[in-house]
Amino acid sequence: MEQNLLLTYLLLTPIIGSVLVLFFKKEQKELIRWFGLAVSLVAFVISLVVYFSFNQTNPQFQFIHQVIWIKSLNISYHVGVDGISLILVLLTTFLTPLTLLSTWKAIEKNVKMFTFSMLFLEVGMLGVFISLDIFLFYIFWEAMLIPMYFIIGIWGGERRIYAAVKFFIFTMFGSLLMLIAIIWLAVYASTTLGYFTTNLLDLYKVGPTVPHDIQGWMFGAFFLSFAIKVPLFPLHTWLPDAHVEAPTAGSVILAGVLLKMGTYGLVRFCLPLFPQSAVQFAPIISVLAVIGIIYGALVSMVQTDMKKLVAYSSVSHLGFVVLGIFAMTVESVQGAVIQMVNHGLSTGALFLLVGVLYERTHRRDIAFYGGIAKLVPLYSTVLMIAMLSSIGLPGLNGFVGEFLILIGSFKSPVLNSWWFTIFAASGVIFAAVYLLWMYQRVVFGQVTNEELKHELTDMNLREMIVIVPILIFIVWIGVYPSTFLKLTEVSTQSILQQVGTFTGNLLK
Amino acid sequence: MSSIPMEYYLILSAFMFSVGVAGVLIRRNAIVVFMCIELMLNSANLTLVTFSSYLGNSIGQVFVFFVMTVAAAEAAVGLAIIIAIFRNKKTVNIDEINIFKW
Amino acid sequence: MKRERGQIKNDTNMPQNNYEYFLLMPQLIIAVGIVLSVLVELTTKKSEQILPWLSIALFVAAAFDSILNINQNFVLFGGMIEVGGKPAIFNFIFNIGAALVVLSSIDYLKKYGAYFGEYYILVQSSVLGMMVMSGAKDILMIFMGLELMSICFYVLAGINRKKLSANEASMKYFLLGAFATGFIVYGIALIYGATGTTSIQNLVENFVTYSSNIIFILGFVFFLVGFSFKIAAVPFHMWVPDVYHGSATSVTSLMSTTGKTAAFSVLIIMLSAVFSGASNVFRPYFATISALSMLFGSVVAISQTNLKRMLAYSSIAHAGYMAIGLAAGNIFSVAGIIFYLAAYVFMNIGAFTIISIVEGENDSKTDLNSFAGLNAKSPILAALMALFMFALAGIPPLAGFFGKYYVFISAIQSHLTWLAILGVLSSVISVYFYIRVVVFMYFKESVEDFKIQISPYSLTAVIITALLVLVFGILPDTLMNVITSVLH
Amino acid sequence: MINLIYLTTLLPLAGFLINGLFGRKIKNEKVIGIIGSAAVGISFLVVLGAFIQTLGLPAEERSNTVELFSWLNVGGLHIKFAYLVDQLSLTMSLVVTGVGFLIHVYSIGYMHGDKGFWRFFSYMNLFIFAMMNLVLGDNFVVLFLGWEGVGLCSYLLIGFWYDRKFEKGTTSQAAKKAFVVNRIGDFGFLLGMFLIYMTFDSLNFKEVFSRAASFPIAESTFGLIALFLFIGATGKSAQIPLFVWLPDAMAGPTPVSALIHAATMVTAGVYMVSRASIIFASAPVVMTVVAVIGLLTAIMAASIGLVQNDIKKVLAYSTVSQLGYMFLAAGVGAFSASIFHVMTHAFFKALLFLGAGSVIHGMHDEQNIQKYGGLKKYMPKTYVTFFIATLAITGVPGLSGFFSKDEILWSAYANGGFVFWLIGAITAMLTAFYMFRLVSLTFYGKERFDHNHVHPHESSAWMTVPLMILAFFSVVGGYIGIPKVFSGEHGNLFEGWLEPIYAPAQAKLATYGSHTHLEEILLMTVSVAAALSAIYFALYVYGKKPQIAESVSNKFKGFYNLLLNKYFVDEAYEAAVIQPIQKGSEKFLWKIFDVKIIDGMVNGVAFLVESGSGFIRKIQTGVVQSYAVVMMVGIALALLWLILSL
Repeated sequence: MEQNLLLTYLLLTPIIGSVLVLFFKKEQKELIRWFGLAVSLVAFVISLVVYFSFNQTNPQFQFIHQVIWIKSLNISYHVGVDGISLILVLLTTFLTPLTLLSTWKAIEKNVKMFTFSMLFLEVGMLGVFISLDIFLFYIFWEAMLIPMYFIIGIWGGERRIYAAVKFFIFTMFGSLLMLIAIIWLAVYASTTLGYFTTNLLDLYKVGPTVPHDIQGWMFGAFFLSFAIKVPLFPLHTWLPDAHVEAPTAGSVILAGVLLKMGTYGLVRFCLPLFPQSAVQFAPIISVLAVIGIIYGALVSMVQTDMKKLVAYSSVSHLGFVVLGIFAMTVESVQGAVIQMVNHGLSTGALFLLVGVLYERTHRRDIAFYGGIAKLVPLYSTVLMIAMLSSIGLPGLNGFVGEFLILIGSFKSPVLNSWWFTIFAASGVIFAAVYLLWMYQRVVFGQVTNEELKHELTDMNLREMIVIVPILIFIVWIGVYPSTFLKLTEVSTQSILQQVGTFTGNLLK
Repeated sequence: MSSIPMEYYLILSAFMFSVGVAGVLIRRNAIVVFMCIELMLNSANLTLVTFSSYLGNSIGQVFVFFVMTVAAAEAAVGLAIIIAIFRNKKTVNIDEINIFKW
Repeated sequence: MKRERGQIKNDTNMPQNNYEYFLLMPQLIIAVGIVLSVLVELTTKKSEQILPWLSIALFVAAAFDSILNINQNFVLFGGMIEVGGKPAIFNFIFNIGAALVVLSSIDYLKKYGAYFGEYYILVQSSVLGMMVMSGAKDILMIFMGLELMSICFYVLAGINRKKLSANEASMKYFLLGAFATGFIVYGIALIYGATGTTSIQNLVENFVTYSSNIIFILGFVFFLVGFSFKIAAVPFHMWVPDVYHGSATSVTSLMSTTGKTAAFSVLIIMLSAVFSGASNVFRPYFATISALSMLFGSVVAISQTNLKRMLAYSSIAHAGYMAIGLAAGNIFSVAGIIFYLAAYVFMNIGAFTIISIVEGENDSKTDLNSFAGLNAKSPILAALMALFMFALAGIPPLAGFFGKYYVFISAIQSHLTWLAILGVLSSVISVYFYIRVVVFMYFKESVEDFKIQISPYSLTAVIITALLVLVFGILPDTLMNVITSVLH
Repeated sequence: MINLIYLTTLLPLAGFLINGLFGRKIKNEKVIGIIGSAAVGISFLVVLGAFIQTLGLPAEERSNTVELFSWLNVGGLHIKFAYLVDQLSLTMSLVVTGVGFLIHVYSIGYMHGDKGFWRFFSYMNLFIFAMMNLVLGDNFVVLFLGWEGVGLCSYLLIGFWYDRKFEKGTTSQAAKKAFVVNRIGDFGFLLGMFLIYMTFDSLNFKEVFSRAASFPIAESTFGLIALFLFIGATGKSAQIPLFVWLPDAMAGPTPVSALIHAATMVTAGVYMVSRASIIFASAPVVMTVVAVIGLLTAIMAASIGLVQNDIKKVLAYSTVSQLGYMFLAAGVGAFSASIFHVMTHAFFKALLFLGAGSVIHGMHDEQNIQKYGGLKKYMPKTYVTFFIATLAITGVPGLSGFFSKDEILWSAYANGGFVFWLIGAITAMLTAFYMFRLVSLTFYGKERFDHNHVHPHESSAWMTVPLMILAFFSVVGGYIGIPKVFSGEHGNLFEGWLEPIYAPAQAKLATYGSHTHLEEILLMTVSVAAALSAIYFALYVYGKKPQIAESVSNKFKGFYNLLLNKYFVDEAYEAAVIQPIQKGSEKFLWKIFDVKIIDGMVNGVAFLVESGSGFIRKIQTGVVQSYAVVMMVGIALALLWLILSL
């Protein structure tokens, strides 16, 4: 197997970057910021190189690089990329530099530590998306917790400690149960394959052969850990706290990429490893997802704090993604993957824009604002585009994802009932309601608050440089989505094939 | 060998052992508690000697010597500690020595 | 009941000529060292400056000596003591641990008020006791090593006579320690009575036949109970919080790490029959005490405000995690326990050393509030403490995680999945109080601004432990290969 | 020319971008206006060219597609971004671009001096882009793209003057209401599309309709698809359940109401129903539902229109009722008649709105007709064109309205039955009454505005010229679709033109009953007579004796209020749907469920562990004896286990 070191270079750049940052002196704030930005841009360039040399027709993992790490446990540093993980890697390397650029002025307190945490976070995220060894995946999954914990904890709002600790414990609880499932799977592999292994490709053969009732528990352990991360309906209460208390950069990365690790985990691990129980539990999970869609929309409708509103909207959007994944038709899974990227872009943009307001007035409650269209026309137009993409207006990216998910779940043999789609589609209405209502109260109408007149200044160049690339992608995915869909098409089909072969190819 | 069956000795030493344990649990004075611990050790010695004589090999006897030397060393150290406590708190009653709780 | 005299079989690897006696070098180095230290203590006034470096030199020499001839595996003195192989690893851990503790206590003792040479002599002799214990091939040697170590610890706990806290710690440790020794001796007597021999080799070989004999099992249970006291498993853990809290921090770090490892080494020797899969008659016993210790240790640690006391409860919890390996009882769990012990020793020494650096006059400044805003005062200390806290909590890239990982694998291999899940649950609970320390250090402003005066020696000790924790975390194979090669 | 059809969407898009991005810098209003109108004008010419070219082609080659790029192909779903140029789409595009162009020219005058001038024209061009996509789309997804696009533009344009008040709330609230109600409609449309995809495995019009004709599909599936699509149509074309947003849409500037809420967007629903005629035709039950809803909407809206005092509100309700007519026509199978009515209605309703606009312009934004009166002599051109349009809408013979409305009434009678015709005729009478009430209150009688600071004046040429052109079409427009009864067999050109589109649908429908021409003429004369008498009565009441109106309204106080407050439909929705959801989700979902229950559980577990640890730590009493006791308990348990296990 030819070893391709490209992915390792991709991973090494932020690692080396974050280590080098420690050697800067605390006072050189500007230098540290530029350095952090440069490192993340280099990572973005490498990921582009990977993208352009990626062969979109071959369903296998590419750019594989395997090195034995712990011989006693047969654990190896085994990385590789297929369509789905590549698009999420691109999202990560695309959003990180923008996030660093967006908090140029916002973070003043020990910038060194902040840049270190952001780069270390990028390492964790990239590691999760490219690792092909379950153990390695678990290591990056946990390692990503620490920097996020610090970002929320040190630079967050008033209740940051409660939010940071809640975030940590919530995710830790889920992932530790997953650790047990991983070990159990590896031990089971040692009995069937003859050698103790955590290599994902071998486990793809072993997973489905696990006896049925135990496979249910294994699926449950993996699913719980990812459901907490997604967050799926009953396990979502950590998200609003974490978002509201995190600094702008933190909530952009949290919404943009961290939530996608949960859904990525579902697609990469839950479906292929335990196909029988995945199909068996699909209806129940889809019910939770649909409840999440409507519940998230309804609760965000009545929020008074903008960030909380966008946070609950993420619950609703990701409910769509989970429905798409567990509908298990080619359209719905492809829609789910593209919707992950869309959510990253539109919610990331919304958080950045809320951050722009917060930087100027340090206020996030909707009642404070009113009629800012006259004061900041450029900002209002950009906010409108981000909002419309989040609502899922055709012509922008949100629609592509939602349409595919809904059409896929409508005809999905696994769910085989229309009611899922009908209730999920009603989420489309509520999405329009809560976002338009927020937009109307903030942007339209009379200028309610005198302070706004002199505090609010329109978007400056730096903020535009951050927002414009996201808007370009929002329109690009909306108008011509096949560039992105072709990227993930073959790998989605191979996953569904894996699920199909073990469940009496129930799925067309 | 002597006609007294082995069980009598074992029962005696078991009894001695439980008296020692009861003494440790009940008495309040540190020195008395320490004496009861010595009693427990000696009951173990008795068992060792009994087994050694009835089994016919000398390992038990040898072991008793070591136990006795260790008991002596322990006594020395234990009493030194109890004296140090007495100097500080003018009492040897164990219940009063409880700075550290919960 | 006459029985034929227990004949010591002619051991194949009995050393034929005197050359093998030099294999006892680690123990000899330390023994000679003790005599030398006593002479130094008698002759010079400035023994407090010389002795620490002497003992560090001795420990380092002993450690590297035992590692260098790790594969020279012989049983000496007629089946009494074993050298090389497993004991060599344990010796390495004891000596390196003791060297780090001594290094960190050089400046600490001035602060604590126990600035005299006897401290080092006692440390050396306790390490000698541990080495004897872990190399024992005969129950007598176990008993001798155990008592040598315990008596030194009783005195070390109360090293500063004037402090009531030290007195109370040593008194409690002494009374309960002696009480446990009483049980151990009685157990040994019963085992001897049932089997007629005290050689462990013999015991292990026909463990299955013996285990049908009620007196043997009774004796063995008494023995296990005594040692459960030493490793601080739950029903017998009561002394740990008070003793660790009361005695000097560097003494606590010695006791909690090397002391617990010695106790575990004995259990591993005695239960080697179980590990080879012969019988698992003691599995329920170990499963219960491990489950109880994990949960109790993690839950009670949450409501602790004093850091030393919190780490005491965390050490109870870690004893519970290691006891999972004992309950699992397969060849893989021995390797898991040894690795976990090594990781646990260095994590705890690091954490206690940092506490000893921050500690102020007469036991002040060891509670959480004094750690508030540490990041502002000295970023290095805060970063290192955070590293140890994350390692103890079991966050992946660090040694603590791999210890748990190995132990959980062994548990699941012998179908003790419920125990592993319990282990996971208690580690989630434990994450809360480990992270709370990080919260105080990083997210809170410092309440009382006192200047921390960092002694260079303690800092080097902490950095060495941090490096070890990181190396065992990122490349666990460095240690794991040595352990697995020794076990087969 | 046909394959240049993409210009008709590209140019408005370019207009939108130019005005949108650089509009603020091009200070000069004229330039912006010209760019905007030219974009629509040229597209009109392109459509005209394509129309003429298609006319030249033989009947069966008249529908051809222009493919741009493949938008989405995932699994079984292959959606291409392509335009279908056939008789139906050409007709609609002619109306959209033609009327659109005139309205653009008109708004150059109307919006003169408004600081958001450039923003207005960029949104209008975006609207034309979206509407052309809707009309020209060759599959349901492109149609849906246009469908939501026009919804967005109506949102932007209704809330154009975002800082102005409108009735109780603000203009932006009205805009939000429009968008949300449209979205509810789109929800139904989406489900319809999914069902179509599931049954026909494609969303392309040609494939779906050919398979609909040939596949053995159960009537219930057709019924469900038709029902879902019809829900979408009611949302967009403001029929009974979802019509509440159209009256509020009057918050936008008048050209917007003219273009979007009269001529083009609201007819999208009718276009969609007639495009999917084969599906509706194969579900007779749904056909009757469509007809009944159309009828009810017509009569309900007409009744409300009687009592409205705001000039734009009257016209808004009249649009709703005319839309009801179109759906009635579609419901009884006369699809070509409904499209014909769409065309004629576009002409005279746009004219009415623009006329009202110039009246409002002249009266300095006063919209209450009770404050008008005698404007005949102040605005002669507006008055004449307004009067012609009123004649057309009331169905006075000779003008376009008469032909299309009569066609609908006749087919209602032929297919639907006498009751359909009767209600239709009554609605025609009501239409005549409220239109002439409006005309007389506005242009005749004594001037009820105070003269010192309101002096009405005729609008500028920019505004009056489009009025005249529209007036011309309102008159002439009807002749291309003269009913057979007058013109004999070859007569109805319009029907002939659209016939191939509806051939498959007509095949499925029950054939016409055999009705003689005599009956048709008889019915026609009856409805015309009724309309004329209503006109005379309105002129009489509002011209000479206004006090009759007062006495009538006082006598039927209850009924009058009911009509004035639009049957309290808005308040009903508010109470039944909006408040419960809002209050429910605020009080229960968020405050109680999310915060109390889930968070409560999480924090509860934490509290439990915390207090548990507080309790257990008490075991550590500090006394050595108690420690020894605990050890003994441990040993006792170990021994107990030992004994039990042996």
